[in-house]
Order: sequence, then structure tokens, then C-alpha cells
Amino acid sequence: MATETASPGTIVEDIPRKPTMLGTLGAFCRGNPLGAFGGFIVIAMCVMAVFAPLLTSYDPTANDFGAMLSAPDWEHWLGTDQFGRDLLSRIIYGARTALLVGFVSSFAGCFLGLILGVSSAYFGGRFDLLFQRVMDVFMAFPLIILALAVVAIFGTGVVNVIIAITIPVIPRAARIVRASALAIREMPYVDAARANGFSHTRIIFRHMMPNVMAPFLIILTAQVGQAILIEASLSYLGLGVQEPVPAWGLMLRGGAQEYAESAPWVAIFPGLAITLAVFGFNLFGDSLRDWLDPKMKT
Amino acid sequence: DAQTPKRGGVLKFVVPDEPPSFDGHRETTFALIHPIAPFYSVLIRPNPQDPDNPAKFECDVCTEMPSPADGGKTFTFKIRKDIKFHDGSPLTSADVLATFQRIIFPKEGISSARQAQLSMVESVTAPDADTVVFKLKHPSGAFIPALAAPFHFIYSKAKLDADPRWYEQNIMGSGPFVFDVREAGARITGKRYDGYHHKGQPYLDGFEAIFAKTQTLRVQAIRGDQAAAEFRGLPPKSRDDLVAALGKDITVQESDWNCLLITSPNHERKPFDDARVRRALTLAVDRWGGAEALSKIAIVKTVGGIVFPNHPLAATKEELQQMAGYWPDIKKSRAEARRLLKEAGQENLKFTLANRAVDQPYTIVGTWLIDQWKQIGVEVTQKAEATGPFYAQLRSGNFDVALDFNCQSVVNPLSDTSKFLGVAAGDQYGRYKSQKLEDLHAKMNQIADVGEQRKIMRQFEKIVLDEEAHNSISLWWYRIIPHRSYMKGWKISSSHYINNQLDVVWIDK
Amino acid sequence: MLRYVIKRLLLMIPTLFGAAVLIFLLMRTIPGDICYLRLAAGGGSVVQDVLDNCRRELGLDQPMWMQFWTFIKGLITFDFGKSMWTNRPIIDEIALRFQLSLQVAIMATLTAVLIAIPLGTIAAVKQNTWIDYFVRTFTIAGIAMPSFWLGILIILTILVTSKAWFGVPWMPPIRYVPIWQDPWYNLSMLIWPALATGYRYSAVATRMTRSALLEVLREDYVRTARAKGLYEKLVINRHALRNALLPVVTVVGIEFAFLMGGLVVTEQVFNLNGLGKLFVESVLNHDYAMTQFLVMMVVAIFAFTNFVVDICYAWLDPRIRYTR
Amino acid sequence: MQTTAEGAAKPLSGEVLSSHAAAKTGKPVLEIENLSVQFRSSHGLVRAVENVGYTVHPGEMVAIVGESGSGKSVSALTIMRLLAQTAEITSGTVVFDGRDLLKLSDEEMRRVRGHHVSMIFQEPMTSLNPVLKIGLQIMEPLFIHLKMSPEEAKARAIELLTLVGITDPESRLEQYPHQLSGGMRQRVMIAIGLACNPKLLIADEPTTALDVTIQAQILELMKDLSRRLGIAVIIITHNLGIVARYADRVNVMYAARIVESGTAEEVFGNARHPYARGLLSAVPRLDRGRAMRLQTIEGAPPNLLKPPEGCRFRPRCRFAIDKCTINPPLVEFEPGHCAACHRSAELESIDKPVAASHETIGAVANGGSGPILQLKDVTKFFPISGGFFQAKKLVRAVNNVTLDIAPGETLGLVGESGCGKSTLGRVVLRLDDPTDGKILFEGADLANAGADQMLAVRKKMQVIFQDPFSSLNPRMTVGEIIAEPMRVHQILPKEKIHDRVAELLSLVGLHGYMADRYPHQLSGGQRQRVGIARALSVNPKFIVCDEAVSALDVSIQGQVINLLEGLQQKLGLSYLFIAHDLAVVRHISHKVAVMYLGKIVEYAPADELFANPKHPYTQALLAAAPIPDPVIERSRPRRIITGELPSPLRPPPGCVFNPRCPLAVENCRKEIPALRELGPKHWVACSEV
Ligand SMILES: Nc1ncnc2c1ncn2[C@@H]1O[C@H](COP(=O)(O)OP(=O)(O)OP(=O)(O)O)[C@@H](O)[C@H]1O
Ligand SMILES: Nc1ncnc2c1ncn2[C@@H]1O[C@H](COP(=O)(O)OP(=O)(O)OP(=O)(O)O)[C@@H](O)[C@H]1O
Ligand SMILES: [Mg+2]
Ligand SMILES: [Mg+2]
Repeated sequence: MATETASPGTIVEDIPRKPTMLGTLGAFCRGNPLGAFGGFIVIAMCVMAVFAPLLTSYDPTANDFGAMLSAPDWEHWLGTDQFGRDLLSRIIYGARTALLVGFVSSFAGCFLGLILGVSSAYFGGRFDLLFQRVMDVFMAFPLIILALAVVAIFGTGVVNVIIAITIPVIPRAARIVRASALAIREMPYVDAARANGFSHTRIIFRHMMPNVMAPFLIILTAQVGQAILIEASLSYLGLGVQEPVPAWGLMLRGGAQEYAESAPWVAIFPGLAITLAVFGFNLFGDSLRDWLDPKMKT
Repeated sequence: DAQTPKRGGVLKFVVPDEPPSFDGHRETTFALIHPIAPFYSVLIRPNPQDPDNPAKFECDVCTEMPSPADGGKTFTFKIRKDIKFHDGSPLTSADVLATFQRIIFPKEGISSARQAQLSMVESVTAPDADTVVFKLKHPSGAFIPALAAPFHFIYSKAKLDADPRWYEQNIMGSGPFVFDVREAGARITGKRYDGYHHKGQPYLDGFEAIFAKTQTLRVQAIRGDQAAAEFRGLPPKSRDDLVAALGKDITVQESDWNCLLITSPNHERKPFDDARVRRALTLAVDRWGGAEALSKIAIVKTVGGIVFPNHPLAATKEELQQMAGYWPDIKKSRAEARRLLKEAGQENLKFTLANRAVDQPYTIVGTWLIDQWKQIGVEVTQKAEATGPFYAQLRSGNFDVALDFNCQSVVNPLSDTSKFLGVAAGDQYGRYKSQKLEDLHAKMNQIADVGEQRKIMRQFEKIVLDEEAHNSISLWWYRIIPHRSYMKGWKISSSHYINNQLDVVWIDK
Repeated sequence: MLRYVIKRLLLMIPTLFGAAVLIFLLMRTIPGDICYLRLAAGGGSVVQDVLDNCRRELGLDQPMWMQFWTFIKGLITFDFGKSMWTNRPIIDEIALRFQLSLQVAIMATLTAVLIAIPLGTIAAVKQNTWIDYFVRTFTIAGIAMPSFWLGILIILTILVTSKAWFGVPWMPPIRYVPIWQDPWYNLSMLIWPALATGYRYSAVATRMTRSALLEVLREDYVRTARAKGLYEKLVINRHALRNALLPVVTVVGIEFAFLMGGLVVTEQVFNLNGLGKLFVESVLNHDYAMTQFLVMMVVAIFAFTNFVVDICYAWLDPRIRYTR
Repeated sequence: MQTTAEGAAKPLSGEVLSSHAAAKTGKPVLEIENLSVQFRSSHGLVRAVENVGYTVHPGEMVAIVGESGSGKSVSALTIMRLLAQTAEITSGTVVFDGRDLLKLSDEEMRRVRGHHVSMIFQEPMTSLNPVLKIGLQIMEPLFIHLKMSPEEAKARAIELLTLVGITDPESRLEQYPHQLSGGMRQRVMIAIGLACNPKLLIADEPTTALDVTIQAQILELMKDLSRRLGIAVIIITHNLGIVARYADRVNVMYAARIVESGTAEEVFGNARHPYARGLLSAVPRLDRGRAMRLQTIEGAPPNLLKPPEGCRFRPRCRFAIDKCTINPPLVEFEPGHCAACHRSAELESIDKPVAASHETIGAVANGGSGPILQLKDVTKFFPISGGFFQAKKLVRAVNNVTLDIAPGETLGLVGESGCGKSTLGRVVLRLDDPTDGKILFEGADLANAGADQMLAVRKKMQVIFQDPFSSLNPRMTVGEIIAEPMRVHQILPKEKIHDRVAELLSLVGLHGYMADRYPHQLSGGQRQRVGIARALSVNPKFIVCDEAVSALDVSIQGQVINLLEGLQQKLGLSYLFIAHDLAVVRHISHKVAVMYLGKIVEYAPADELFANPKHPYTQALLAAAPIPDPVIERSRPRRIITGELPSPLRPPPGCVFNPRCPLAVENCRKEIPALRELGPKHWVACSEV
């Protein structure tokens, strides 16, 4: 019977099953305590953003001149700012802005970069060459100037800040994605797809894109953190989201400058919020990188 | 100060911005005055020891303040004979003439920023070497204050003849200090001019104007003694911090400031074409309560009308409280505001406030206003932008409501209030036209009697702020100058443009 | 080799041209007007004639293509023209700022490298121990802190501790003096931003060192080196680190280029009169000539740094150096 | 089993040391006893090596063979104590020269490594440090262990390079690894290993990554050195041919244990463990034709995370009995020949070759119509942007190839790595466009076919790639992978696709339920079957098999070859079968073309070619390929070809083979020989035969 070519009965069934979600999660946490910590921060932040109204009873924009710059106490856990607004509630609502800007801009930017990068690698040749030149231009272009110009053109406000942050993300994402897509393009399964006469779109979307997810996820998470930081910097330069919208960078603009010493909580807490969030995303992305990189596995 | 001034020392001070050129006739920014004014003399100026007194202009290069002749239409200035430019050439009436010709009647290719303020001048002549005569088209109370503007540096005719634009890139005046170096973006320094015509002055060996964009940094520079002062004005909290940190080493001078923020609804855009809506917006604002709170966090303080608060032409508190938006009872005001909105069918009004992206005091006041409007159910978002795009927006009329501002040097209400005239004046962005206002303004400008002027001014103010609510005024600015106590002889004024020649300033270390 | 250099230099041209087109269009899409901005600084009124006059002087009344041509011609002939805002030659305007930016960039890069390589190495060697975790946390914290916040904290700390220790608050100088004129003064000003920036920038380089080294440590030749019975120190330093540093060089090079043009926020915080500040000012002032020049300069520096990095790479890596 | 090496082997030179004499008399250099190693992983403990023990004597070459993952490398690395940090040695001793290596301190161990024991690894391309000069890398151990001065070290390095047969050693010292060819690099590795005159050399798959001709050169060298210098060698490989040709003793490992050990002749001639027997019979033989099906071992190796109870081979064993649930000990049933099987004594009698294994393969179902595929002067040049600093160059990957394939026929294409086989395959599939020439598929030229025409052709022409791991999209389930072409090309109505997938799966010997799995959940052989099923999904007439079995373990390779042959019989498919393993090609092909540096040098019916190779290169290739039978091997003449493969960037002028050709004459350097028909359908491109 050993000679029968295809006798299903003899195939040993002891082969790896797809690991469960929970199992994967557990493995990730065990292998990357730092990454798990980062992930925890990220999740906490999302929870904060979603359930903001439940977590605080203060209106983040309501002025209260009776309680200007009051230090942290039982009433205002993190104190108030110069308008007497509750800092905790502004930080909690600020998570919304941060996540909105962070997620939307990095998702939009990374996805556009993904499509461009993969297409460029797939088509290669002249298209790739031209594309690379364009990417070079954008890469070399000072990021903050690009953002500055976009905000100057479209004006301030959340949407425009998102646009401003998204544009520089595209070439960065595209470049990284392209690098791995070039390797994927040489994979036999892409050749097999081509040999099957599948359309370019199908090969790009169905066969290549899902396989550059690892680098994609990594820059995605890193970019979320980066976007939050850029948003803060833009606010600091007076170009970002505007008062009275609760946003972390903006809180540092008015606050950190004048009250950093006499009312340090105004500067400390939003700064910590940004740092912690960016820290969380980076830590998570970093560990994801280690985890997804087959070479890193011991 | 009873003390006798000491000589010596270099005064370091910080300036928030760098001037684009050195030409005072052409530029309008205080950033030019702070580092450049010490190099030049002017014809007349506010008294450095009492800069806010409207009656106390004093001569710089002239011998004495002239009395008006010809029914207030002719002013004859005698020029001092002992004045030399820094290059050694004598300063004569020809130089003064050339200077004011350039300012009032600029030749093709020359930019003059304050031509309009001196539009009442018909001619300037110099009959002899030490006489300059100004002839006006009509008598005007605005003339002398306009003439005393700190930008009217006296240039050398010889230099102007050789190159009318020479002064844009070069400095050569007859002021207390001689130009030393300019480091692009970093600093401008001057050395004492020994041949200065006010004898014994200046007291300083020199000065160093350091450009520093960030406000916190300027405060800290004073604290760390990298600079003795900043002459624009710092927020109250910074003052308190400096006082707390430095105690007697810091001296604070404060004054009302001839600057105001103006809420300008765009009359060409619905629903702001409706006076009821505009009135509702001004009624919602609690100026009396806000003044107290904002003065702790922003460089604004005094509640006022369209005239600089301490000026004789300004409204008194009682007069103010008659006007919409200034009523003592804010509840009543807001109730009225809601009623008006309802009447106009704008209960759910939402709009965008166009503002300058400058913290002090623009965005802070903007943020406060937004909260005030929220109290009558109006939802406002702020769009704060860099000055360039901000102006572009105002000029194109592509905005709902703007937070415009008016900042003048020498207090001169007759001229300053032209800001509230119709579109013709060019810098009134509310886009309304009112013949009535124009007539009132013209009338007010052509009579000499202060009592009459005041009456017309009240009518004018009532129309602008209350009846039509073309504009509304938030709070007047408040200038706080904390400086190192060793800097002496400098007196605060109502404008960051004036009193910055530094000839009377000295250091006591 | 020469061929390659020429080819690479020629390849910069399309990049530069692309950047030229981009910045030219970008600047002109930003609403606002340099003349108005200047004439209305105090909120006063502006006469149309004066405005037109100013525009004419700056050549802003000319058709777009003409303005573009003037710009490109200037670039080709190395005649960079005058700043529209100050009307002074651009070269004079930037000389001092360039010096400052260059010095900060060099100091920050050095700081970054001095932090990154030892930390990255130790983290890789001690992978998944608390040392590794500490290094990663430390470096990631660097990029996570907003630079302006870090800057403010640094200045405040200096002020407060100096007051506590010496009785008078001390503040780093706010005015740049070239290092050869007064090294002490110069360093006491620039060391802070350089440290802050270097720390921030070290994050990427540390991570790169760590991951490159981790990869290299799994390479066969490292195993070979161990199999030869070499001392562990030799294995790491001679065999592993040399290979791992190649990608780090690239990253550091690119970061250096970014530093030359992108220190906008840090410069504001420490009042550095550098290119970043000039950049922001000229964009906000609508100083087309200056902005265009600066962008072209930064792009050129970027392209050139890349080129130098490649050359270094080739020089460091014999595989590239001698390819056939 | 007393057939000694002296009798059969033809020593190349130097002093001859009888390995068996030493084995009998001398003390072993290395004695491993009861060694167990485990790895901690996120999924649990992997017992990679269990109770392994063997001895090695001076001058002896001991081979360790076994399926991939059976613990060969781990057991070797344990000797060097170079295991990953996650490894734990749970028991055992490794006594080398009287000392237990496992008990030495790190520092003492370091002094042993490279000095007394050295190791050579599989990948010559990556085993040398790319940024250090060869000289330094050879001299390092000399400095460290022997404390030589630079001059002494240099002299020794030159001596070593000469010893391993590298010409011009002095200037080589200044070169970097990338400037050497793969074979030379491996020689340098050997030189490093020999630097301090070690007593034991461990070679972990030292030639797997090399071309067959180069592989033979390296192994000859090692064998020779071992004899001359009395060095004990442990060689790890899964190439049984190599074992047969070079090894004195063989240890067969299966699932972390040694299941059989003995002299090469014993194990090959008289294997006592069913796994060893299966392994041997699954190898296609160069000396046997296409007549028979291969015997295979069904199933996949066990998962070491939870190995089966008792005998680990039990689930795959044809002879398993109840007793096999008890772990069989390794019993020495003849002196020096041990096996771990309860039934090893009776194995000889019960393992009668099954009838099926003699089942012949049916005749070619040639419908008599014209060839399905004809290549005429097909040429493919790649312009590459030179090196880093250089101008563009042309890689002449395929140069004027003319071939044809009839329906139902298999054309084998052999040649060393980089000779252009894959490129030819890709050009046929139009994955790359040919530079020149005609590709006639069913009479229509594809070289210039438009998109529509190609689409039609693509349904008749499919491909199976070498690497089962990378030729399936890891993000799609098996079902999706197989169904996709049918769905996209609307070959079947939607509702029928599901059934067709199941049908295809069973056709290639997989279960229907596997359609829901992802590729990583399948074993290598199963994955390759999925690849075949995908190729079959559009009912092709012609399949390009580009090294379709090269990456598979011998036992699985046998399964796949049998499957391909079966399908050909059933469906009348034609194959272009690309491989470098001559035995495999011999087994499966009707016709064979031999390629060298982009050119076809010989082209003939398979049996004719193997029986009567004409071209000197073909002859060399056949000579270099070892046959897994020590008896035959030792009687075979060795004609090891010398020289390195030239670069396709700069092919030599004239006949591309001339620099390595024993027959080369002056004319060969000038004229490019054309293909001549020397016998019936036997074409050769050589002017000297
Ligand atoms: N670092 C490691 N961590 C976990 N498991 C490992 C590690 N190294 C090897 N293994 C496992 O140990 C077992 C034996 O591996 P080993 O490398 O010895 O196999 P091999 O026989 O050399 O195979 P191949 O022929 O593929 O080289 C395998 O199951 C492998 O997965
Ligand atoms: N896309 C390409 N660009 C440049 N050169 C190429 C390209 N593809 C293949 N080559 C070169 O063409 C030659 C033939 O390569 P090919 O892959 O066909 O060899 P092969 O015979 O299949 O080798 P192997 O047995 O290693 O698979 C090689 O020298 C290779 O480097
Ligand atoms: Mg192995
Ligand atoms: Mg191939």
C-alpha cells in the first residue's frame, strides 16, 4: 500500500492547526511583555475616547472662572486650566481628537501608500522609476513644511490637520511597503497567479497586498503615534486643531508655556498623555515588528 | 526717578519679531521700532517721562512745539542747528522736508505706510535752513498726534537723493545710538552716539536687541538675565512668575494699551446682515465679568467703547452701561439676546470665528467669546490662522465673523476711529457701508471743540456698537512690562510703538 | 566609480526639479500676500497703489511661468536672489543660520550615535532580558515625548536647579555665537537642544542597531566565528557589529539630513536662530524666494547625504565596493 | 560487512589510514552517550534529540542521515555547544579526548572550539563574514588558539589554502568572500576548520547548497584530508548518494532518535529498520530507468512537540504491531550494526518488495499529432545594471534554445544552478518575454501573443514551482487557492466549484476537508500537492514543473513524483520537468536536455542519454552524481570535473564549456559548436565527440 500514490488514509493528521485568536494573543503577551504593555495603553486610550462622557461629568469646553488654574484636588483630579476647564475631562476628550487624527491620518496615509507601493513594485520598470522619483521628492521635502503648507492652504481644524499629516505619511508608507512588495513580487505564488492569467488588480489586491501586511501593520502602528505627535507639534506652532476643541497638543500650547511653573499640572498632564499614548503605540508596533519578523524568532 | 542717571552699560532686550526692513516710513510693525528707533531722531515725540499725556508732545529735532496759525491750518517748526547725522553731516530743514515729503507725498516706487493718516496735509515746505512749514487742507485735531508717530524717522536728504530706497537696508540717523551690527534673525546692536543732540544722553554705552519668537523663552530670558526687558507686553501670569522668582530685581510697569480686539460680523453673509443677530452676539458677552477673569490670563483688562479708555473722548462707565452689551445685568442681556435670535429665526446659529493664530490675546479672547456665545445657544468653532491667510480671508470676505484688531501708536481717537467707517477706508472688514457714520466722522474731525467732538463721538459709538452693532468690542488690551529693576529711566506708555528711543534709559547695576 | 558618482549626481536632478515644481506651486496656493502682510502689520489700512507697487517690485505681477522660469534660472546659475521679505541677498540671510543648524545637526547626530550604538548593542546581546526592556523603553520614551515639551522641561529644570544651587536663576544663552569665537558660550547654548534632539533621534538608530544586530547575530558567519572559538567580545565587535552598522549608517545619514531642515519646533523652544525657524517664518511671511531656496537647499542636502551614505556604504561593504 | 574501504576506494594521494583498523584498535575521539536536548518554545517543549549515542574514531567519516527536522543539526551543534539559548541539554555526555565537553566552563569550551573541534556549515555563501578579508578569517583561530605571530599565521594560511586546492593563495588572502565562488568559499571554510589541526571536523550539510560538480570536488577533498591527516569527520546530510560514496559509518535518525547505525555497506545493503529501508527505496536511482514506480513512505514526520508513544515510526510503519507502542531499544544485532525496531530480525523476510513497486509505467499516450510545444532559437537576455559602480551588462540566461515536447511526454531539463533552466521555463510561460525566438504552443506563436491570446493559452499551460512553502499564497485557504482560477476564468459554474475542488484534492491525494486549511497548516508534500491541484484546476495540457520536487524530502519527493506520473498517465499531460537532480530526471523523463550556461549541450531520449552520454559535460555531471549504493559507488570510476562555473555575464568565448572541458582543443575557444544529431534523436553540441 505504501506504493499507492495517493492514499489519503495514510496522511498523518498531526499537523499544526490554525492557532486561536486567544492563543495568539497569549503568546504575544508572554513573548513581548513590553508590547503587551504598549497594547494595554493603546486599548485604555481607545476605551477612554469611546466612553468619554461616562468617565467625566465636566464639559471639556465650559469655562469656569471661579476655578481658574486650581491645583489637582478631589473636585478636579488633574486640576483646571486657565479657563477653569477640568483637565481630566479635557484629556479624556482629547483622546478622541488624538485617536481621530492618529488613526484616520495613518490609516488613510498608509493605505494609499500601500496601494502605491505595491503597485509600484508590481509593475516595476518605468512606472516604478517615476514613482520612486516622486517619492524621493516627498521624502526629501521637510515634513513639517509640508504640513505647514497644507494647513496654511486649507486652514486649521481637525480635518485639515488630518490632511496635512496624511500627505507626508504616504511616501513613507509606500517606500517601506514597496521594499517588501518587491520581495513578494518574486514569490512563486505571484508568478503562479500571473501564469493563471489573473488581472493586475486581482494580483495586487488579492495576492500581494495581504502578504505585505506585516510591514504595513508595523508602520501603521508607528504612524499613529507619530501622527499624534505631529498633531501636537502643529498645535504648538499654532497650526493645528483650535480652541476650544480639547486636544492634547493644543493644551500644551496655552498651558505649558505660561503656566509650566506656577501651575505645572497644566503642562504636565497633557504632556504625559501624549507621551504615554505615543509610547504605547510605538512599544506595541515595535514588539509587533519583532514578533512578525520570522528572523527574530528563536 | 529721583536718582541721577548713571552712564554706561549695555541694555539687552528681547524683541518678539524681526523687522523686514529698516525703513520706518515703509514698515508698520513694532518689531521695527524696538531695535531701530534708537538710531533715529524724529520731529516731535511724546514726552519720554510722560508718554501718555496727549497734551505733552515734545520736540526732538525742533526747538519748540509750534502753535497753530492760520485758523489751525499752518504749523511752523524751527529746527535745531546743532544736530549732526552719524556720518557727521549736519541735519537741516532740508532733511526734515525730504523726510516728510517722502512720508506724505511718496514718489512712484516708494512705499509709505502712514500716508493716509497725514492726508490732511496740503503741503510741506522749508523756507530756510532751520524752518519747516506744514500747511493743512483744513484744521484737524488729528494732525499733531499723527505727526508724532514714532515711525517718522528723519532721514538724510543726501542719502535719499542718492538712492530713495537706501534706508531700507541701511541705517544712518541722528538718534542716540549708532548702528553696530545686524545678525540676520538674531539681533541688532547699537553703540552710543557721542554727538547726540540731547546733551549728556544717551546714558547707555549701547544696546542689543535680541529676536526671540517664543514668549515663554522671552520671559525666561528676563528671568535668567539674558535680557533686561521686553517692550511689547507680557501676560499677567508671566509677570507674577517673574516677580515671584526675582522679587525686587524685577520692576513691573502697567498701562492700558491702545489696542483693541473687534468682533466683525460679515455683513454680506447671512444671517449677519441682520442687526438683531449682530446685537444678540454682542449682548451675549459679559464684558464686566470677563474683564476681571481675563485680566488674569491675558493681556486685556479694561472695558471700553471705541475710544481708548482714558482719553477725554472716551465714554464713561455710566455712558457705557447704557449700551447693548455693556448692561450691568448680564442675565437680562442674554435673555434679550436669545429673544433677538428667536425673532430672527436663528436659535440654532452656528458659525466660524476667524481669528489670528496668536495666543496673546487673540485666541484666548476668541476662546472666551466662544464660551460666552455658547451661553445663548450659539455654537462657534474657531479658525485661527497665520496672519497671511487670516488677512487673505478677511479681504476676500470669505468668513462669518472675524476677530479683527486695531492697534495704534500715539492715542489719536479722531483718526483711530476711522477703523469703524465704511468699506472705503480699506481696513474695515465687516463689509458694511454707512453714510451716517462717514458724515459724523468728517464732522467730528473738522471741529476743534472737544466737547462737541465728544458728543458726536457718542452718537458714532452708539450706532457702531449698539443700534447697528456693526462691530462689537471685547476688551481693551492691557500692557504689562516686567523688566529688570536695574533698567531705569524708561516709562511705560499706552503703546508698544512709542517711547523706545532709549535715550533716557540707564542701567543701575 | 567616477561613472557611478556622475550617474548618481545626475539622478539628483529630477528629484530637485520635482521639489522645485512642488514648492513653487505649494507656495502660490497658500492664501495670503506678502505685501499686504507687511503693510498691514499694525492692522492699519493699505492703499491699493502701495500694494501694487510692492508687488511689482517683487515681480509678483508677472505671469506664473515667468516667475517659475526666473526661479529655475536662478537655481541653474547659482544666483539665488534676494529674500522677498527683507530684500537682502538670501545667501547673506542664511549664512549664520546655516552655521547654527549645521552645528546642532552634527552635535545631535553625534549624541544620537553615541547613545544608539552602545545601547542598541547591549539590547541585542541581552535580548529579552530586563536590560533589553530598559533600553527599548528608554529610547521609545525619547520619541514619545513631544520635542517642545521636552525642551520646556529642560529649560525649566535648568532655571530651577540653577536657582536652587547658585541662588540666581541661570538660563542658557539665547543668542548664537560661532563656536570659534567663544566655544564655551556657544556650547552652553547649543548643548541642550543637541542633547534633546540627539536623544529623540537616537531612538530610531538604537532600534535599528538592535534589530540589525539581532539579525546579524543569527547569521551563519557569526556562528562560524563562535565555532572558531573566538572571544565573545571579538565575535560581537568584529564580526557582528561591523555588519550591523551598515543599515545604521544609512539611518543616521538620513536623520542628519532631516535635522538640517526639520528642527522647526526645537529651534523655537530654545530660540535657535536656525534654518527651521527661518523656514517657518518665510512660509508664514509668504517669502516665496526664501522658502523656495530653503526647500531646494534641504532637498539638495537630503539627496547629497543619501549619496554620501551610499558611497560610505560601498566603502564599508566590500560586497558593494568590488562588485565585479 | 568486512569489505574494507581499502579495497574499493581509490585514494587520491597520501598516507592511507584504515578507518576500520582504527575503529577496532584506537580509542574513539568522540563518544556521545545518551544525549537528549530540548527546546523551550511558546508551544511547549520540543524534544529535538533523545537518547542519542554514537562514537567517532580518528580518520573515520561518520554520516548522520535522516529526514528534515530529525535532530541531525541539533545533535551536532551540541558537540560544539553552539545551541540557541532556548536549548537545554537534559542528559548525556559528550566525551571528546577524554573530557566531557558538556561539563567544561564556557572559557574552556571556547578553547576547544576551532582548536580541537571545528565545524563547517551548509551555506558557504553566508558562513563567511562578508566584510572581512579571507586572510583574517583564516588567521583568527591561529592568533587566538595558537598565539601565532602575523607572519606565522600568514604562512600557515597560505599553506592551508594550498591544501584545500585554492590557487594563488597569497592574493586570495586579501580578497573578500563575495569575490570567491561558492565552491571556493566552502574550501575556505574547510581551511578555517583545519587551521589548528583539529581532531574532529563536523560538517553540517557542507555541500547541499552547491552544484553537483562542485559538491563532488568538495567531498573528495574532505575525504582525502580526513584520510591523510587522520581527522575524524562527522558529516550530516540527507543525500544518501553522498553517504554511500564517502561515509564509513552511518547513523540514521528519525524523530530525534537514532534508529539504525552501522557501516555504510551494512545499512545500505541490509537495513534493519523500516524507516531506513523506506528511505533507501524512495530515492530515485540514476542507474535505473523509468520503468518502476518509486516506493515511498507515506505520511509526514511526527511533531516533536507531542511525539507518538513508543516507536515513533509506528504511525507510518507498514510492519507496526502492538508491541511497537513500547519504545524499542537500539539493539546491536550484529557487531557494529544496531537498529531500534522490535521486528528488525524478521524484517528481511517480511519486507518483500510489493508487487506494486514493480508496476511499470504505461507507454506514452502519444496521439501521433505534432508536438504540443516547440521552442525555436529561444533567447533571453537580462540587462542588469552592472555592479554598484558599473555600466549595464547582459546576462545571457537563455541562448538559442530549440526543443520540442510531444503530447503526453515529459521533457527533462537538467543543468547546474544558474544555467538558465528556470528562465527558460518562465519564458515558455511568458512570465518573462523572450528576447528572441519562437515559442509555438499547439502551433501558435506565443512570443508575440497579445493579452487575449495569452489568456486562452494560460488555461492550457500551467506551472508548479520548486518551493512548496512560497508557491502558495499564505493568506488564502487551500480551497480558495484551487478554486480561484476556475472562478476567475469561469471554467465552471459557481455552485460546481466546491465539488470540483474536493475532486481535485482527492485526485492529488488530499482530503476534502483540507480545503479549509491555510498552507502553513500543511506539510511540505501536502503543499506541493495543493500546487499540483491548482495547476490541474484549469484542465491544462501542459505543465512546467520548475524543480517541483527539489525542495522536498526524499520520501515525500517520491510521493510527488509518483503522483505526477500517475496524472500523466490518466490525463495525458505533457511536462517540462526542470531539475538538477539527475536521478529524478532520469526517473520521470522521456527525453532529457542538458543545459550549460544558457545553452543546450545535449538532447536525447532519456535512456539513450544516461546510457550513452556524449557531451563531456553530461559525462561529468553523471560522474559527479553519486548513487546511493556503497557497493556500486566504490566500484565507480571518479571523474571529478575541475574548475568553477563561469559567470553568465561573461561567458567564455567559443564553446561555453571549454575552460573546464577535458577534451577542449584550440578550436573550442573560437567556435561555438552547433547541435549535431549524433545518434537517432541524440543531439550533441560538441565538435570533439
Ligand atoms: N532554536 C530552536 N528552537 C526550537 N526548536 C528548534 C530549534 N532549533 C531546532 N529546533 C527543532 O529541533 C528539531 C531538530 O532540528 P534540526 O535542526 O536538528 O534538524 P535537522 O535534522 O538538522 O533538519 P534539516 O535537515 O532540515 O537541517 C526540529 O524539530 C526543529 O524544529
Ligand atoms: N530577472 C533577472 N534579471 C537578471 N538576471 C536574471 C534574472 N533572472 C535570472 N537571471 C540570471 O539568469 C541566469 C539563469 O537563471 P535561472 O534562474 O534561469 O537559473 P536556473 O538554471 O533555474 O538555476 P537554479 O538551478 O539555481 O534554479 C542566472 O545567472 C541568473 O542570475
Ligand atoms: Mg540541519
Ligand atoms: Mg531555477
